[in-house]
Amino acid sequence: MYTPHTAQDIEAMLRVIGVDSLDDLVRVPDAVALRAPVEVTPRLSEIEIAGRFRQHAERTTAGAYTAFLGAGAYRHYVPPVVGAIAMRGEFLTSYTPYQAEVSQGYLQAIYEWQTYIALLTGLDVANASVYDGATALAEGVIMAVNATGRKAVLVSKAVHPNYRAVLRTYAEGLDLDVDELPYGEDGCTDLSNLEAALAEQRYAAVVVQSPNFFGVVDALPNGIAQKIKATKTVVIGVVAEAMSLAALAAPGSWGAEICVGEAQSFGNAIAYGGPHVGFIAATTEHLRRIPGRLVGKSVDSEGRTAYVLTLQAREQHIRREKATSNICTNQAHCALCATVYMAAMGKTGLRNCAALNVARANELRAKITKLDGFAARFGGPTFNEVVIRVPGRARDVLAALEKKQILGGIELGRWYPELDDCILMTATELTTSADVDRLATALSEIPVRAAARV
Amino acid sequence: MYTPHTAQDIEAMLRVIGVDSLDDLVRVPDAVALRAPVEVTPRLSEIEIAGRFRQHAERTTAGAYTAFLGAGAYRHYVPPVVGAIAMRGEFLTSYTPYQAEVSQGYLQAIYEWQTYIALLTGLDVANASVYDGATALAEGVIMAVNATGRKAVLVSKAVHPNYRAVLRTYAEGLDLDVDELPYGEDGCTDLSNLEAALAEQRYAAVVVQSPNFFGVVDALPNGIAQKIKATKTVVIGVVAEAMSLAALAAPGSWGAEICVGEAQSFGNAIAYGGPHVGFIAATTEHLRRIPGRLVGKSVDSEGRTAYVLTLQAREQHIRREKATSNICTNQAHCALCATVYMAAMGKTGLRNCAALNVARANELRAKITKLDGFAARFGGPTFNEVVIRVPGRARDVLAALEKKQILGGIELGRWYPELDDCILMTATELTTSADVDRLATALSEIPVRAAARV
Amino acid sequence: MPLPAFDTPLIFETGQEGRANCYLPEAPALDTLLPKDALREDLPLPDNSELDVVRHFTRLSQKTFGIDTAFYPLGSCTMKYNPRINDAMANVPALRDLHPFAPDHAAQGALAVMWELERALASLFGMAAFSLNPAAGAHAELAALLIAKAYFKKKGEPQRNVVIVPDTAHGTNPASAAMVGFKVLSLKSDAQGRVDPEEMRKVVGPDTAVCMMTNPNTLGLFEPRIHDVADVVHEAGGLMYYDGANANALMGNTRPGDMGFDLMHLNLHKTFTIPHGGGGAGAGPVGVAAHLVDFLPTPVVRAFGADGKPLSATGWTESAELTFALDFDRPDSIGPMRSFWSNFAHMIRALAYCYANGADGLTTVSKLAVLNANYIRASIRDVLDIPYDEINRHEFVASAQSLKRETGVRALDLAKALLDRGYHAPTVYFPLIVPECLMIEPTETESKETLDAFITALREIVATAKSDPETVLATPVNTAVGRIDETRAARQPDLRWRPPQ
Amino acid sequence: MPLPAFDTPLIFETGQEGRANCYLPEAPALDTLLPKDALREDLPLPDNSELDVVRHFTRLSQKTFGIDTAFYPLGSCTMKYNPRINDAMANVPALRDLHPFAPDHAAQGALAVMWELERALASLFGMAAFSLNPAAGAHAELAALLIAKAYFKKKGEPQRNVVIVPDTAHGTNPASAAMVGFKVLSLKSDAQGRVDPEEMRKVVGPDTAVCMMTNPNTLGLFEPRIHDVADVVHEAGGLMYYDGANANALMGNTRPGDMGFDLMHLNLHKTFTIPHGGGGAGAGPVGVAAHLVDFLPTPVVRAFGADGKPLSATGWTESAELTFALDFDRPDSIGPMRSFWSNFAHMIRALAYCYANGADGLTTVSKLAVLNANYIRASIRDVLDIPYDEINRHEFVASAQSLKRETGVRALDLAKALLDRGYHAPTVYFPLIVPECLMIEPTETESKETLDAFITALREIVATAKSDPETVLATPVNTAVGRIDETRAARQPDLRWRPPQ
Ligand SMILES: Cc1ncc(COP(=O)(O)O)c(C=O)c1O
Ligand SMILES: Cc1ncc(COP(=O)(O)O)c(C=O)c1O
Repeated sequence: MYTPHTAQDIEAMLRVIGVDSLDDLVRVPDAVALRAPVEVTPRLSEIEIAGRFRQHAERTTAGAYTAFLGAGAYRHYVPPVVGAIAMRGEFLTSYTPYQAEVSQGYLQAIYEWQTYIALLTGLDVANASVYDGATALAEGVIMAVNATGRKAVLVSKAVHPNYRAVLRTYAEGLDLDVDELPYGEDGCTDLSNLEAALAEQRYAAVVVQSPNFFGVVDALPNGIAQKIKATKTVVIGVVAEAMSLAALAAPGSWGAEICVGEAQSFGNAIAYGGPHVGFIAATTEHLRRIPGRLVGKSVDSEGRTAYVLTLQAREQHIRREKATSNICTNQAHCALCATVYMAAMGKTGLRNCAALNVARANELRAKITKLDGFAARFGGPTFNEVVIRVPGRARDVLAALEKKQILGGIELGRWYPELDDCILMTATELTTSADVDRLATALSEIPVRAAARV
Repeated sequence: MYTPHTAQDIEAMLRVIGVDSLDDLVRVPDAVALRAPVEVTPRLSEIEIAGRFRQHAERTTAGAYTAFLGAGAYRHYVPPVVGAIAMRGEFLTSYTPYQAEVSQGYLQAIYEWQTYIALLTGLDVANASVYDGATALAEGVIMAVNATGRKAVLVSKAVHPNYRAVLRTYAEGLDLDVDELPYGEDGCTDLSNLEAALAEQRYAAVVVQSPNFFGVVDALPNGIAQKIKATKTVVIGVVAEAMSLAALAAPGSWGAEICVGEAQSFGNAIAYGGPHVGFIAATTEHLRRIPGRLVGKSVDSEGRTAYVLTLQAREQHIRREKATSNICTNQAHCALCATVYMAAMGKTGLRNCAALNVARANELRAKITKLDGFAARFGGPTFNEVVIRVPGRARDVLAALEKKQILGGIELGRWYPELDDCILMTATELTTSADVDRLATALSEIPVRAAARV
Repeated sequence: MPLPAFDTPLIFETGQEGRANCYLPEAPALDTLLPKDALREDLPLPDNSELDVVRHFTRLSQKTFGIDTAFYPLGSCTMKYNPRINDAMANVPALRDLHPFAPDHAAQGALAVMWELERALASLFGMAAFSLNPAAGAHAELAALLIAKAYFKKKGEPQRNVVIVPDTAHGTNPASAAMVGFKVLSLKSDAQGRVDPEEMRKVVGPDTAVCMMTNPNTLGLFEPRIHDVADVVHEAGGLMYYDGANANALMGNTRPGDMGFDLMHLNLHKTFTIPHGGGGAGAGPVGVAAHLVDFLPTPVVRAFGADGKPLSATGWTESAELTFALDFDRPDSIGPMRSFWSNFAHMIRALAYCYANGADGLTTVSKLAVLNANYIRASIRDVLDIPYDEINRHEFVASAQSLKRETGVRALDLAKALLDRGYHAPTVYFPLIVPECLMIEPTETESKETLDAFITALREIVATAKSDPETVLATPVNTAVGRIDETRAARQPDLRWRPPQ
Repeated sequence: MPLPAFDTPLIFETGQEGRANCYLPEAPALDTLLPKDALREDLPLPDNSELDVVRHFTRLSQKTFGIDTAFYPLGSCTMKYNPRINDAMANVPALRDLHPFAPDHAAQGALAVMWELERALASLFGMAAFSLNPAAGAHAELAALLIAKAYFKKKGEPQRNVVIVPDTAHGTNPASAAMVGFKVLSLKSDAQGRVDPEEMRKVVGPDTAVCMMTNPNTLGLFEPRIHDVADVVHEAGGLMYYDGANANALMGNTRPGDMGFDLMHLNLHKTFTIPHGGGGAGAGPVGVAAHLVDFLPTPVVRAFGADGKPLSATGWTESAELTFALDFDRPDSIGPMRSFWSNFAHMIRALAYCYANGADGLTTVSKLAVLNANYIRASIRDVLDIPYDEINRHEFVASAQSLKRETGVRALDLAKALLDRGYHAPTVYFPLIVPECLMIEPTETESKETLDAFITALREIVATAKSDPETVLATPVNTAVGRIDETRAARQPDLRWRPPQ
């Protein structure tokens, strides 16, 4: 319990209020009185709480495995400086900086986050964050819908399946059609039928992801974006692995007008999936359709530089049902962690880290595809993930690896039945050569070849 | 490396200085040039540093044992709030608050520490800390020597052997004689020959510890302190387990004029022995003989409350060879941790914690002495440690326990040959009943009885 | 006033190219690894030493007001103490570093955390089940309305497309309704600031989908006829939605489920001590009554007994003997609301908070939250308007309307004057129905001494407003900056730094 | 100026009895556990909620200036950046929670840390061995002088009881000498601020025990004839002691061992990036040449090869293949200096720093520390006196003597004016031989931009001192409090709070 009241305090306060007892103060009509006693956990002291979570941690054994998991949640090195700064109480326990005069620090940090995202994506503006990559996509699509008045969207099948699923959840509410573009043999989005699809001008947006869910660089080739825009369709770029932005061509540079994505990779823990941090960047043209908070730079009464929440006429607390989104609480603290991380890594550090990711994934691909029966499923260049076709069912191979304390990657058949012999494997700067060798050895030893399909 | 200089920076700076190269800047005469190349560790990136310490941690297996170790370093629960506060950069990276105007926060915290120690020990004043319990004793003895002009000291054998050893190290420098008082069957200091020993008035101080090294409450009985003082000898009380101060009679109340001790138990990690934090408290009479820093309360130019280092005329940077001590750097940050800990625990929490320690040690004593052949060696009431006589050599019993992943305690024969069948066992609030049961079961199973002396 | 050396230029305006910190070993050059046309040419980000980064953000933090700084009576936001044990538990490596695609058998402890928390919430609020999926309160509102939509569709009543919200409702309520294509009908509160069941009866009908309410409402007042309101809505075939932002008022005392609500959300970051972190991340579990369980977002955590059979326990059960699995295969589900399963680190925090309190403790929490709010109201009612001057719950609304009339000093000015005194301001100008309002929510973690000091400060400010209004109008002067030109910010949006050409 | 709400009453003046935080389960009452006469009657300590504790210390921290706040050019203290990785490593549970009486076999990793660090230091400073035992620089001085005393005793020269220290020496040097009963002989520096070997020759003799010096000396000047000085002392039968407070100037460039020193200490908290923590804890390894190794404090860490034989390696060796033991059995040792083996958490930090740099990195560290100090000197020499205006090392001494004569503004006033500008002040009035001195040590972790800003500030202050000295004399005004009445503090010592009667 975290209540400071002594019995005397309570008594004195009740007297001021003019009520006899706490129970009188909180009494409710019989009609709504508690029907059943509340059952929660037994009350514990701190030392016992710590003991209980020790038990939960002991039952969470994944850390004992060598893991090659990614697919939208990435294991990256987080320098201790990030936590040392971001966990400072002033940052941690502040709320949305509505009172700007006493929130200049956080406001500036968010302004810096907006700048980082704008620079990384190659776009004009970015918001103060949304929940995560998937909801960023949904919100980005809503922007396009609002911009075009069209109620359909065309999404590459190589966009993260979870992002697409969330988009479908949101689409149900908004009565949007979600159509899909197939992927090709190189693992990139197959654009061959794009022009035909766009001809009707029924799509609010075309959505592609790069690196895409298969790890493949899937930026729109030269000229495509122009063709899409010519049909007054918005180009939305998705980035599920923000680290790639330090190396790959910026989405803005290949035509994305809205770029949505996930920045967990920047200094945020994986934490079984959250909190992570979604971002939305866009060209100035889309500025007033951006959901959520925006920090702007202004001056105070004395002419000093000052930061403040701005363009609030887009937001729910002002515009209610006419707002661009219902978002209120966002992921500010995750964005702060990302900002501290990017500041500490710097341009040099981020580029180096990105290069390490590519190098380690290349090493993984090289070593695994050397094994009999294992091959890269797709041809295109990749960032830190690669799809490996295995001899037999991916599920069986992964199960055999688990017996050897390896989490070998993600079974693509989960979302792509046609890829049920494929595993998405991820390597980052935290993956060592020894890890890859362990994986290669384990793969060479497991008896799954027997189960291989003919 | 943590140097921010770019090549251009260096060049520009050299130009201002008027020197051609860095090497010119640091050149030394040939006579003192490096004779051998320096060999240090290879240079590592942060991620590799973390990896290296992971290896060191893996080779440090003590954490996997159930442990009953104490003897001057105690495992207590440290609420996370202590680290969250004490690791704030302003506290962590400040130096001695010589510039009081920008150090009011730390100065106040140390003033609070001084107050906590004074209240806990029941004495008038306390200093801003010394290195640890052992050096606190040495410094306390020096105070008594300076007060009395006498060059000998009478120390109970039940004072922590390490503290006595350090006192002897210091005594060598000061040409002090260190004589000892024996302990009795109840584990308390045997005071029967005290009067005779004091008759000559050659001792600067009589030193007793409570709870003493055997865990036994060893406060001077009523009237003894007066007798000692009557011979103009200073009574020094030692407290190696500060947690006991929350429960036991304050040293000031049983006659200590100087109380020295160790406050690691208050919110500081054990950390293989340091940094811990020594304290010295004393009656006002001894104020100007106290070593090290003291924070005082004063006012600023506007009459506002302000804290400042004071009575610096005692200190080395002012008085040089005439200072009360050579101490400069002390253990301020450990004292801060202790202050935050005490503030968070509060009177209620500290008393409860102390009671838990007594209860757990009583439980341990009860369960172990129920075993055949095991007995409490001493009769007196104890705080959180108890000396257990085992059947056979303590060393063998402990070795057998280690095989069962138990660190059963400390072999007293290390310092007391006559107690080589005795183990000092410690239980704190972190010791569970299950731990004690494990110990009891293990003791009942080990085949040391065979080796028992007849 | 900030000192020159404490000015904080943007991180982009400091540093030097190549001033790199050595976190990682050196990688091969990018252009040896990837085709040139895949690569970006330039990355105009700054390189700063770790020292300069630390100083930069340390200074920014010192210009930021948090609960750790001082009293933060921001109404509707429940700015209670965030216990440090919660953060420590969220930082336990096995949990912190767990990958969402780790197989269930390697994630049992994490699933146990989610399951225990879900069970505790269900019992506390009288719901059949919760989904921990949504990332915040508004996100949960959206999920709940999608559930309602799916429910009516399945029931063959797709025409139900009206959401009724009282005029005191939070902006997210209507905004969420709009996101599922529902029309919003705003219902006027009665003279007592309550929803009148008879008024409700006038507006419900065959198009009624959902009525969104909170109780206590955003005025901090308990809706004594909530049960009648629910009956009216239910009779009309609609669903009742409970906005849990005010859940801190009623734990262990009454439950949305018992009041007749079918759906609800919780803002875990309010009631369950998750640090607000500058406005997020939060967490917004969505709860439903039995008839809506099938529609919850995916995945849900399922528990199995020692016998391997699915558990159907309702109350609190010790998790150590159970096993758990994530269930994605739920045909009626609205689908996932976000990339992964939950804001899991916050589930840890919320569960730690449950552990620290137990049922009795949470009951006390709510009682004392109500006590604190009433204490402030009773202590300032002679100097500010209290439009609904009766026993309130965990928060209440005061108004500066009379003061403004007398002196020209508005609620906003009182807010700024409080900043100058070292307090955070209450929420101002919400709810919309009370002019010049200040919504004050002290929370139960504040001591009487803190409340007394705040009361004194507020009374002194009001006194100054009467004697010398200019002084109050000129506040704040003790803060890092003075009042900010918001018009300029909106008219000439400067939302990012740009590299010099 | 602090705001009313930011005033920080003493923790003893807040709280209420029984306002307890629930860290531990409830224990039986003390008087059921122990005899009444063993117990204390009263414990007059405050009970505060965790929230109030957090606020209290958060506010105190915000009124505290650290390296993390801004530039901290405190001469002789080497206030360099404290990398956060060091703290993270010191917090690794297996190391942090290790008990000093854990058996060696269960502490191999910790022993490896100590051994690796000890080897690195020995190589870096040209000593045969170090003991990591002493807790700080002064403590190591004491250890070294005890070693000297033991050495001379064993050699049959117990009459050697004079310690020679230059007049520039730090106060701990003579104070340490006094603690081993040595007499102190202060040696005047020559006109160049150096120790003249010829002067030394005049004072050494059969009573010479130890000459304590530092190089660069406390003026920041290299002693070019150190070798001759050492010869003189050695010829007289004395030992040379190196005060390592200035070791940041010379790593990888020259070594005390090569200069002729027999004994030395290091302030790990200076050169090796251990946070000063408000003035401690630090760490003061004591190093010795071969003839003094046997006298080192106990215990020492011994290494054994894969063959189980003691290792006699000198340089850096990979520790993974070795095993280690604590050796207490050293008959000639002066004995232990403290309760346990070392300030081990700081050994972790220092070793992490060695890892982060390697030999080349440490060499660069020293070079850039010297560069930064010279850069400031060269940039302010036209506005302040530089008594020894030549190439200095990692620090230098300026003087306000002329300024004072001209304007009345003293070194102290410049210090306070710098505080007002958001900088920490340099060390003032040390070393004692330079009147009105400011000892400026920027360290290598500061960027040119930071130095430039500091230089500008200092030049502006001097300019103001000339144009408007009163302004400078009135500083600081931007700090939490103004200048403090130190006389009152010393005359009416108030060193603690007392409970009201
Ligand atoms: C009454 C009410 N409802 C809903 C919300 C939205 O919750 P969230 O910010 O978690 O999205 C809030 C948040 O401030 C609120 O106060
Ligand atoms: C030159 C010099 N010698 C010795 C010392 C004493 O070192 P410590 O403070 O670590 O005891 C200092 C510390 O300031 C110093 O500057």
